[in-house]
Formats: sequence, structure tokens, C-alpha cells
Amino acid sequence: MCALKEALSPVNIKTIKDICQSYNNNAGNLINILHRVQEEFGYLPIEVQEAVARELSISVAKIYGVVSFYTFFTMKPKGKYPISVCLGTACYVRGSEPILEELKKTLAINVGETTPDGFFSLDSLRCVGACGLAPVVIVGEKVYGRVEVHDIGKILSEYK
Amino acid sequence: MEKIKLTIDKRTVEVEKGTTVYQAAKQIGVNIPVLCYMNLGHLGIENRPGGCRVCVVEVEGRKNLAPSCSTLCTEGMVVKTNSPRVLNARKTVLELILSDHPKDCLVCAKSGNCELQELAIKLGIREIPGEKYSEMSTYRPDTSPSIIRDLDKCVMCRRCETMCNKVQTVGALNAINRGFMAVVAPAFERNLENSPCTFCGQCVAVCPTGALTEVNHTNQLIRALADPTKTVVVQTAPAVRAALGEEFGMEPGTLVTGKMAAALRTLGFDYVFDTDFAADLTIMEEGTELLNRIGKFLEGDKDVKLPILTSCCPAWVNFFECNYPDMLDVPSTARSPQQMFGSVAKAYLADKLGVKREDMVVVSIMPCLAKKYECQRDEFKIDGNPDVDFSISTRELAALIKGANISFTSLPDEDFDNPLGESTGAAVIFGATGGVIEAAVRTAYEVFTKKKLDRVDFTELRGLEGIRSASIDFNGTTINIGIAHGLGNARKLLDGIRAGMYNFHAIEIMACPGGCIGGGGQPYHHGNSEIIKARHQAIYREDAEKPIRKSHENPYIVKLYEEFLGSPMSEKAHHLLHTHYFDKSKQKQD
Amino acid sequence: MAKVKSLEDLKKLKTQLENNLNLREKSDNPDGYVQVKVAMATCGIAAGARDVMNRFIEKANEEKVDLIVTQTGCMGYCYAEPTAEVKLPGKDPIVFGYLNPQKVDEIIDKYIKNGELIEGIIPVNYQTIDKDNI
Amino acid sequence: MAQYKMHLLVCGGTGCRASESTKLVENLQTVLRTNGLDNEVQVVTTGCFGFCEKGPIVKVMPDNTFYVEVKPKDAEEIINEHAIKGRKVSRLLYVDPKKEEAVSDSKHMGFYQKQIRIALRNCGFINPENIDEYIARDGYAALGKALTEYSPEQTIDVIKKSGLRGRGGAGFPTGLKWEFASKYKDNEKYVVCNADEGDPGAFMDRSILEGDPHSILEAMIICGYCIGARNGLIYIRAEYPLAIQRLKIAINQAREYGLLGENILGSSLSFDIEIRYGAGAFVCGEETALIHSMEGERGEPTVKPPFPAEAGYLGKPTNVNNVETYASVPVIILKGADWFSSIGTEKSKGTKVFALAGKINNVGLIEVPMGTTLREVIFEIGGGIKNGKAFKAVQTGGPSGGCLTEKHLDIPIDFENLVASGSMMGSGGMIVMDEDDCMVSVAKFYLEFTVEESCGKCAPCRVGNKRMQEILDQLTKGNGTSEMIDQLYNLGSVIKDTALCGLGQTSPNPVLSTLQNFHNEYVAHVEGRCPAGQCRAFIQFLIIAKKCTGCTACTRVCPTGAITGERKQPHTIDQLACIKCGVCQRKCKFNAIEVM
Repeated sequence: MCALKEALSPVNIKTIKDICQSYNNNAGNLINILHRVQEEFGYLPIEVQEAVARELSISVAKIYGVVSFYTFFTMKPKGKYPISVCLGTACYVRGSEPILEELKKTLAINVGETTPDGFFSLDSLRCVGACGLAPVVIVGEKVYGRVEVHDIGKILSEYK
Repeated sequence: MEKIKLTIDKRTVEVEKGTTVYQAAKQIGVNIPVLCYMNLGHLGIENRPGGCRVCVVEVEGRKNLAPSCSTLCTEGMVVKTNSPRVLNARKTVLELILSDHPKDCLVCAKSGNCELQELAIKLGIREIPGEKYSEMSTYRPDTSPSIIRDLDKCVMCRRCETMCNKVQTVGALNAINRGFMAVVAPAFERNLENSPCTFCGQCVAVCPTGALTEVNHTNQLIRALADPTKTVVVQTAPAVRAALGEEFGMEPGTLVTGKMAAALRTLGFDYVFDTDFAADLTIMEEGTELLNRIGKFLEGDKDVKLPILTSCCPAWVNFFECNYPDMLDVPSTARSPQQMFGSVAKAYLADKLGVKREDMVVVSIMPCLAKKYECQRDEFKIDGNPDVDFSISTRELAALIKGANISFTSLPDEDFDNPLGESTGAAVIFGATGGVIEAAVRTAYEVFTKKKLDRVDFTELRGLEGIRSASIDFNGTTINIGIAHGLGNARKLLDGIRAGMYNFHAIEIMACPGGCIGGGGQPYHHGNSEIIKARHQAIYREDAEKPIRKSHENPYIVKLYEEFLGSPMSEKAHHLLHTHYFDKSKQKQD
Repeated sequence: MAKVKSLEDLKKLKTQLENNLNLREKSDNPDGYVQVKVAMATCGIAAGARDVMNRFIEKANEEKVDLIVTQTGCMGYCYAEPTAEVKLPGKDPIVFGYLNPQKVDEIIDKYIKNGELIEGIIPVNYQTIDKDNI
Repeated sequence: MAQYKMHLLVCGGTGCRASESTKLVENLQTVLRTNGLDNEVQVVTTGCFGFCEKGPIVKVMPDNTFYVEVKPKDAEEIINEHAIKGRKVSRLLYVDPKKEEAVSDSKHMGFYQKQIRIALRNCGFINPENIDEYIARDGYAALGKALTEYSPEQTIDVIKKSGLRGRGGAGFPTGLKWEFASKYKDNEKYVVCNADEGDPGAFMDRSILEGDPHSILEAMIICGYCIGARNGLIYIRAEYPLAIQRLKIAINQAREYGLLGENILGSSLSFDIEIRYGAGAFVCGEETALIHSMEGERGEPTVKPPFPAEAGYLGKPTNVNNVETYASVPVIILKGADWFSSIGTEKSKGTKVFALAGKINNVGLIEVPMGTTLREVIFEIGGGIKNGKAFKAVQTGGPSGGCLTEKHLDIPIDFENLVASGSMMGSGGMIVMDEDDCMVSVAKFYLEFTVEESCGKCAPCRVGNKRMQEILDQLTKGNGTSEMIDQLYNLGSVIKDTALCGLGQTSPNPVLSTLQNFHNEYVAHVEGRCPAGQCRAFIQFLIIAKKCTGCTACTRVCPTGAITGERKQPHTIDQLACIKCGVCQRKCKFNAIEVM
């Protein structure tokens, strides 16, 4: 993941160019391209979307239309430890909603936001397929199963 | 063509294969209400996302209701357009749309001209269930020099998106977000001014609600008219006279030149002039520039830029400044007629009248929204004072006339004032696609060949096809001419030129489909392309009726050069009537 | 890796590869096969049960006999280790004692292939081995 | 080559990996090496066994021993006891909750007894990252058979005769779909696999892709042969990294073997497959939306017709099926249409995979013949309701489906019966609810999902579902009126009747089915009661003084400090401070906290 400054450095632009070229600058591959670019930068800030638009010769409005349509794409940098709460049905009926509420309260951020210190970001997602462990919270790569509201503090403290 | 028989509301209809249920119903006088659907047949423009679901009908054997705008007729189909099931669904869907729409109709710019309002009346909506606890989707309002966006009123019909992308290929607008917050907007919800928008106004022309409207300059105008220290001068563009009558219930295509002049005088303008005069002037400058370039080319000059592109259309200028920065030296440097008029008025006329520049207010009546932006460009100002103070649209003029209690239809025909009111048939056809280049050919031919034209009607340059071309024999020299209207067609033509596909000598480009008659400031066509066709015919009718039909024969133009400018492309002309272009491809940022 | 150029190639490849999966295939449907359970508790291992088990597998492959060879805990016949239970499809299981690799060959050649009874059978009042080992 | 006498199959599905099954595999291998057994015992990472409730799973072959909830540290014991000494590790065996006895052979587990595994035939059996294991199990033989024995038309005929119907939603006959796509003439056509499984609580497609990716590739090649396409595209959720990784491995292996590429198996068929990623939009499960997404557009559906068979990806004839549908294809070709159609009901043939989740003992993935009843699925395979609570409803078909009740339990499950009961098959999610679940809240949950996932293109879905959600919100907050219930009926039926795409049209199902089956519960909310005691607006948590021992466990977990009381004295809850989160009740060991 490259650290992103205000404007794009020539290196960053080269990275975007290379990704687009690996898809023959074909706008039909926009979704795959955005995936790769987001993988590289961690998120899709305005400058990056504009650079992709230039490479693919499509309007940046269209790119933003796509980015704002799909929840997987984000224009905000994620926290160092992104937290996702599964809100799939299995997790919901086993009580994932109060867990999300507790996380919002504890971290004092809303879904889609990052804590001011850049440590945690909070997201909800639909079903990671670990329904047997419902309700599930994911921090970074680690999956916590059968989470209860009072476990939250303990889980977060692992990362502080 | 294969025929199909079907039943609509118990009546048998025979239609051609490929006809939609909506069209078939229309054939027997059943007007199924639509909202998102729009079909501008003559221009090949269609918007049919099937999104509003207002046009649903019941089709026997189908489990859910079908959108009539996008359901094709099939043999033996049985359709009900007004069963209780359909009526309830249609009404419920409209209530839903209205539940997310502001109810400030009384003060809405679109009131009385709003397709959503019309539907609400037609379907008899009296209340919106659950209004108390219904959330509305709200967005930041945006005002640009030409266009106001109030997206709270957007119904996601996607017409503007179609115009901006498919038709104009400008790419300023796109559907963004999803679900309840989905809306059409520029990238990152920036203001239009920070987008590649050309202010062509085609989005405004098709918006069924008050989500997209023009910036209104009528209050400024009224203040100027009321100010006794100001000399208020008005110019009216050629396309206005072919459409203004529609606002007063007159048949589309009615020419109202004389009534318009009378109305303007009644409104209190000190001088009522005609942009057509400046159009003739444009031909003198642009035509000379064309001939200069062709002359050099024929002499073997490899550096000469051909084809020459017309530059009368401000949206087109915005478009190439933003998209073709490498070709900035290709278009003619001639200013648009609006701006030529402004600079002549404030330099020549003001002097003649003994009025100080800052005491003269030049107003233009335009079929166009980009003109509002054009007259604010810095290069058209002297010490901050613009050559044209502001531009109002055909629609705004109609509203002014109505507001002033003027009975437009019963007005007597009046003439424009002189010296800037006289014009030729060549100037009138500026209002339709192909007109500028035809006018240029009429003059260039005679100047180039030094022979008199036998016929002035170059019908090969006329029509509504998106891209047209013709070769004109200039007494042995063939001049190849290209024409595009609609920026999407312009892009195709330009890309072709870049790729070396064409060998045109001159190209006319108009941003709006149909040319200025289809401009973003014209009375709403509400998706009826017959209206545009009628205006198109009216323009050529006016030309045919004009006693003088070649710009260089306009006696006041001749006089202007004698008294003031010297000759076309003279230093003075260059200073007052020409301009230069800027690379705007990179400056679109917040 | 060589390309599979025809259906014949594919079939050949399948035959080669099948063997690796045989053990899983067979145990997914054990009743159709000869099942051999070798007692592999400490006592069995000490007495050479591992060699016995390996010989069962080797010999079965040599003779192309489909066997499911599993190991089990102490069957309780410590005096007779190494022991193994052999169950032919549709028949009651029989336990053989005092096994060694040679004896294994004999069991496969005679009992498993031909159904001949041979020496070394331990008479049992047989219920189920598994249950005892849970 | 090593001659393995024992195989340890370890589930490497997403669920089990979340419980450290990868570490478990490493540990097993280490212990085997230490004991010099690595040439005798093979550790195989497989796809999902389906029994996710008790993961990670280790299955020992050849004796079919089924270990559940195995931790990495258990590796040593399994090797030392089972592999070396042949003694089963009894503490890791599955205990039948009813009989309360350990089951060692998975064949005797209630969870597996009623299952017939066709789509899941290789899941939990082969190593999905090894094409050889797939080939050893007759992999690509169906392709070989189709190419050498059948014409494309004959192959389509087999699929048609088998009665296979699309497993992703409405159940359109697969053979017919292929036939349509084959009839449109074009030298460019596409075979698309819809792996954008978006139903919350359904994960069968993921499991198949993780456990048996080659079966999908094989079916797509066969489809390409049938309809005359050279290109295949798999549209897969980006949230499925493991499935993507295994697909990539499978595609590369198939290319190396020449099973993808030019002149497959020496025939004139050339076919290749590429992967396209979804990006988190439920609506992309709808085939026209999916196609637009693959074209780099917003995933908005378009009006059908034209169907993708006529004008799909890039405007070319395109066949779209989902993962489970494709997974059934190779077996049908190999075993014949008659074999497949002998399983199932009159109109719904074969088997269906369901993802069991919710308040059920055996959460997991199951495959049963069509026509199995809900009762068999929930109570026999699923092991009944958790914690001995009473069954209330089962939600099938995800956000497009509905809630079925006690009275539907004995209906044989098939496409028609589910629709007739007000639900649908959908992708096969099955969420079981117990007496504690408020059906108004459940309906609201689904509507929240739909509102969030609506693409926004058509008005009924964009605005209508939002309005329904707002009404449900009012009801659960105690602001309900009886007019609201009428409005829900009207909005639901109009949205069903007018929405643009299949997802929009089915989105009111959770509301309409609960309105029908649990009407009283809606009325109760209007009257100010939540019968399940779930809606916070209607409840109070109270401490029963007699039962409270003053252990202070509740005070320690209460997030707002609303509970006070001396140690060893009965505590009280300050109702103004209480946010009704219910943590105290779950924490109390003495059942002293009750909901009023």
C-alpha cells in the first residue's frame, strides 16, 4: 500500500498507468481496475479516480458513479485495523446489531468512518460465510466468532 | 414491414412489428402517462430506462405489470391501460415519487411547465400517505453561471444523464450513489462549474421537473429597465423568433419576429436590435478567415490549419477548450454573434449615441444557456464591464412578457431599430444546424469566385441528420464541408479529423441537437421532436422571405466597415471581433 | 505437466490418479469392500502390528484386491497380538491372531480372495469393535 | 510415491479457516513429520463439509471418524492416539444432542443421514487445489463424454430432460436457457457464471467454489460447447478471497492440462475463462445488472426482453447460470438425465443445497432431494431449535423470500410449493427463528437490507421500500397505526407488481409473508405490545428481587450503569437510564432478570 500525499506523485501515476495498461486501458474492465487500484492505495481518493479516468478516456463522473454505487469501493482511508461487523441474517438473529451499536459507541464513530487517530475504521458487511460462528466481528484479518456485547472492550484492547 | 394485431382497452390495433405498447396505444388515442420516457425521433435521441414505472399496463398472461414504454407489442397481446389494478399501481407509484419531492410548487421555476405536476393533476393526487414520517433525499444546491441544480427535485428519470453522455458526450453528469440517495450529479458532487460541463443546457431542456433550471436574469433586467441613467439595448438571436410563439399557445413553427420586436419595445428597451446583424458581421469575419486559410492552402502553405471550425456556439467552444486542447488553433477566431454585437454596440453604437460605455446595458435574448456563461468570460470585458451585460433565455423573455400583461398574440408586427437591426436571410439561418456554413458559403463563393451566385439555397447543407457533409464547387475548386450538431456528433467528427479520416475545408458545429432552435433556453419541447422540426422549417421560411439573403449585401454591414472597422480582419476588427481560446482540460477542480 | 490431448489421455490419467483417492472412495461406501482392522494399541505395535498393517496394504496393491485397511485400538486379545479383524462384504467379521507379514499374505490369498478359512482365527462373541473404543 | 494408509481431511472452508483450521493443518503435518508418519498419513485440505456449526472439522479416512471443533493444539492427540494407536479421540467426537451419545462415523450423524450430495459431491472430499483429485473422481469426464458422444443439441437435450432448473432464484429450466442462447447466431457469445452470492446467510456458492472449483469450470466449458461460445466469465464477489484464489488455481491447472484453451481434448472446441469481481452490490445477482457490472458500469438492471440469451454481455448472446446450477451439470451428463430426474418432485428435479442458519442447532450447508419437508430439514438434519426454544418461523429465499411457519413445515420443498406459500427458493438460505424473534423486526431487518441494496433505478424499489421500512420502524417504535398496516399491504403489492427487476419485485416478500402469517403480531404492535419481547419500545427489564443473589455480575456488564444495589442484596434497574440492551439478562446466572 503506498502512502498517499495530497497530489499524486509520478510513481503513483505510473502505478495507475500500469494497472490500466494491464487491462488494455479497456473501460469495460473498470471494476477490476478499481479493485487493483484500491488494493494499491488503500482507497480511491479524487486524484486517483481522475487519473484512472484519464487513462481509460472516460468521464470522471462515470467513475465516481461506479465508485459510489459499489460498497466495496471507498473514498476514505481505512483505519490501521479495519473492523467489520457481519450483519448477515444469521448474525443478525444471533445478535449482531447490539454489537455494532456498542462498537459505534465505544469508538465514537459511525459505520464507514475512521477514528481520528487512524487506528480503527468501522464497517458492516453481509455474510462472510462463517454463519456457524455467528455473530461475527472481523478485525483486520482476524475473525472473532460468537461475540457478545461485553467482549468488545476486550477485543479492542488487543490492538491498543 | 410485418404487422401485428393486439387489443388495447378492448380495441383492436394493428401496428408494425417493433412498436411498443405505449406507441400502439397512442395510435388509438390512448395516452398512457409517462415520466422518464422521452423520444426525440427526428434527432435519434431516446431515453427509456424503464425506471419511473408510471406507464405500467396490465398484459394478460403476465404476472406483473409491464412498462408500456419498453414493452414491445406481440401478436394477440391483450393490454389494459386503465384497469383498477393499473390505476392503483400508477397512483401509488406516483405518490411514492411525490413523497420524495419537495412540495414548493408555488415558487418553483418549473411550475406550470412541470411534467411531474401535470401527472399529479392528471392522476388526481390529493395527499401523500405517511408524509409525516417520510424522509426526503436532500442534496446540496448548486448554482453555476448558466444552470441551477436543485436535486431534491430529481426523480431519476435519467434524461439529463442521457443528454450529457450519450448525446453530448460531455460526461459532466452521471448517476451517483445508489438506492434512496441515487441521483444524477457531477463527479464527487462538485458544482457544475468545476465539471466538464459546457452549459449547453440540454439537461435543462429535457428535465421533467424543477431539478435543472436556468439561472434567471429577469430581475436584473427589470432593474436595468427601471434605471433612467441606463440606455438598455437588446439583441435577439435568430432561433428565438421561431419558438417564442409556442409560449403563447401559437403553433410550433410560427414566426413571431415582428411581435417580438413590438413586445420588447413595450417592455421598455431603448433600442431593439437583432443579433442577426451581428451574424452577418460574423460571416464577414469568419468567411474572410476561411478564404484566407483556403487561399494559403491552395498556394501550398503546409502550416495552414484546415478545416476551419465555426466558433459561434459557446457550448461548443467550452467543449473543445476542455476536450481538444491540442486543437485550439483550428477553430475560427471570430467571436460569436452575441459577443460581436456587444462589442460593436459598446464601441460603435455608444459612441454614435453619445452614451458612456458604463451607462449602456446590452441584453441578449438567446435560445441558449451557454450564452449566460459566455457573456461573463473575462476576455469579453473591458475593465470589468462586459460587452454583453447579461443574457436571458427565450423562456425568460416569455415570462417577462406574460408578467407585463402584454397580449402577445394580438401585438402588431414591428421592425427592429437601426443601425444594428438590419439583417439578411443568411443571418436568420444561423438558428438551424448547417445555417452558419450555408451563410458563409453564400458570401465566400461570391468573394472567392468574384461571380454572382445563381442560387442561394444550398439544400445539401440542410437537414437534421447528426453528421452531414457536402462538396461545393467554387467555380472549379471543390470545397468540402462538414456539419455536426450535438456535441457527440462533433466529437465523432473531431476524432475523425485527428485520425486524418477527412479532408474538410470547413466544418460547422452546433452543440445542441438541431442547432440553436433546439437550444437549452428554448420553450420546453417535452419530448416532442415535431416541435423542433417545425422550428427548423420556420427558420428557412424566414430566410426565403428576406429581400437580401447574403451577408455581404447587408447595407448596414457595408456601412459599418466603411465608417468604423475598415475591412474584415483589419486590426480594429481583430481587436473587437476576434478572440482566442484557452486550455481548460486541467483546470476543472475544486 | 503434460497436456491432456484427448479423452483417451484423460481416461488414462484418471486410472493413474484413481489409486490416490481409492482410500477415500472406498471408505465413503465401506460395505461393498473387504474391511481390515488392525489392532494398533501399544501392545499391538510392540508385537509388530505396524509391519502387519503395511503388509496388508502392500499385498492388496500387488494382488489388486480392494481393501479398506483401518487401524483400531486394543481389541482385548493382547495374548494373540498382532491381531486384525477381517470382514468380507455381507459376512460376519473374523479376527485373526499371531499375525506376521507372511500370515497376512496367506489371509489375502486364501481367505479374502477365495473365502478359504485358515488357521489362526480367534473365536469371539462378536459385537462391535468400535463401541469399545469410543 | 508414498502409499498413504490414512487420510486426514481438514475443512479449509472460510468458516473453518476463521477458526484456525489452517494452523491445524500445519500442526498435523508437523506432528506427522516428527513421528515419521508423513509418508503414511496424508493431510488433505478440503472444501466445506457443511457442518459449520461445529467447525473446524477433521474427517479421518478410511474409518469415517468425524471430529468436530478441533483446535490447532489437538493435532498431537489426534496423531498420537488415532493415527498411531488407532484409538479415537472421544472428546472430539460429535455428540448427538438428542441421544446424548458420541457418534464416530459421520454416516450415522443425523446431519448427514438425509442428505444426497450432488452439487456438493466433492466438497469435503477432495483437495480443491489439486486437479488430479478432481480428475480421479471422474472430473472432466462429462466434458469428454459430451465432446465425443453428443452433439451440442444432444447435450442440451440431456440437460433439458434432466429437469434441472436454475438454482439462483426463480428456477428457470437450465436446458431451455441454453437452448435460447444456442439459437441466436453470433460468432461471439459468452458463458457467465454468477458467483455474486449476495443473500445474507447463504453461502453454498462460496462453498462449492472453495471446495470444488473444477466442477464449475467443467460445466462452463460444456455450456460453451452447447451454445457455441469461446469465452467464459465468472463474476464473483470480492468478499470471497479464498474462493477467488482457488478458482485462479483451478483455471491455471485446467489451462496447463489443456482443458481450457484451444482444441480441448483434441476437439474443435476452444474455450477460456476469466474472472470478474463484484464490488459489493446485491443487485448484481440479477443477471442484467451483473452483465452491466462486468461491462464496467453501475450494476443497474435493464428491462427484459431482450434477455441475455439474445443480447447480453457486450450485446452478445450470453448464458448466465449460478454456481450451484453449473455444479450439477457434469454429474447429469455422466449419470444421465433419467438418474437426475428420478430424484426430486414432479416439477423440481434433483437436489438443492440449503444454508441452515439462525436459531438452529446444526448451522451449516446441506443438500437434500427436492421434496424433502421443512420439518425434516430443520428438525432432523438441523437438529432442531437451539436451547430447546420453540420454533416460530423459517425464512427461506433471503431478502426475496418470505417467512414460513409451523403450518408449512410438512410441505415438500420445491420451487412451486415455496412460491405458493408466499416465499421462494431463492439461492437457498434458510434462517430459523424461535419464539424470541419479533416478526415485525425481522421484516424490518430485510427491508433495511433491501433499502441499502436497492440500485435506485426504479421508483417503486427506490422510494417504496424506503417507505415500507419507515412504516415498520414506526411500528417497532410504538408509533404504529392500523392505517400503516393497510399501507404496507398496498405498497407491498404495488412494488411487487411494478418494480423493474426480479429483486425489486420480490423485495416486499418478507413483509407480505409476515403480514399474512403473523398478522396478529403486527396488530399487537399497533396496540402497544411486542409479543416476542424484542422491540425495546415495549419492554422493560426488571430484576426479580427473590431470585437476585446480589452477585453484581449485571452491574459490571451494564453499559450505562443503570443497575445499582449492595453486594449480596437484590439489585434494581433505573428504567430511565436503561437502554434495554439486554446484556444483563444474558449475563445473569439466576434468571433473575425478566422482560416485562
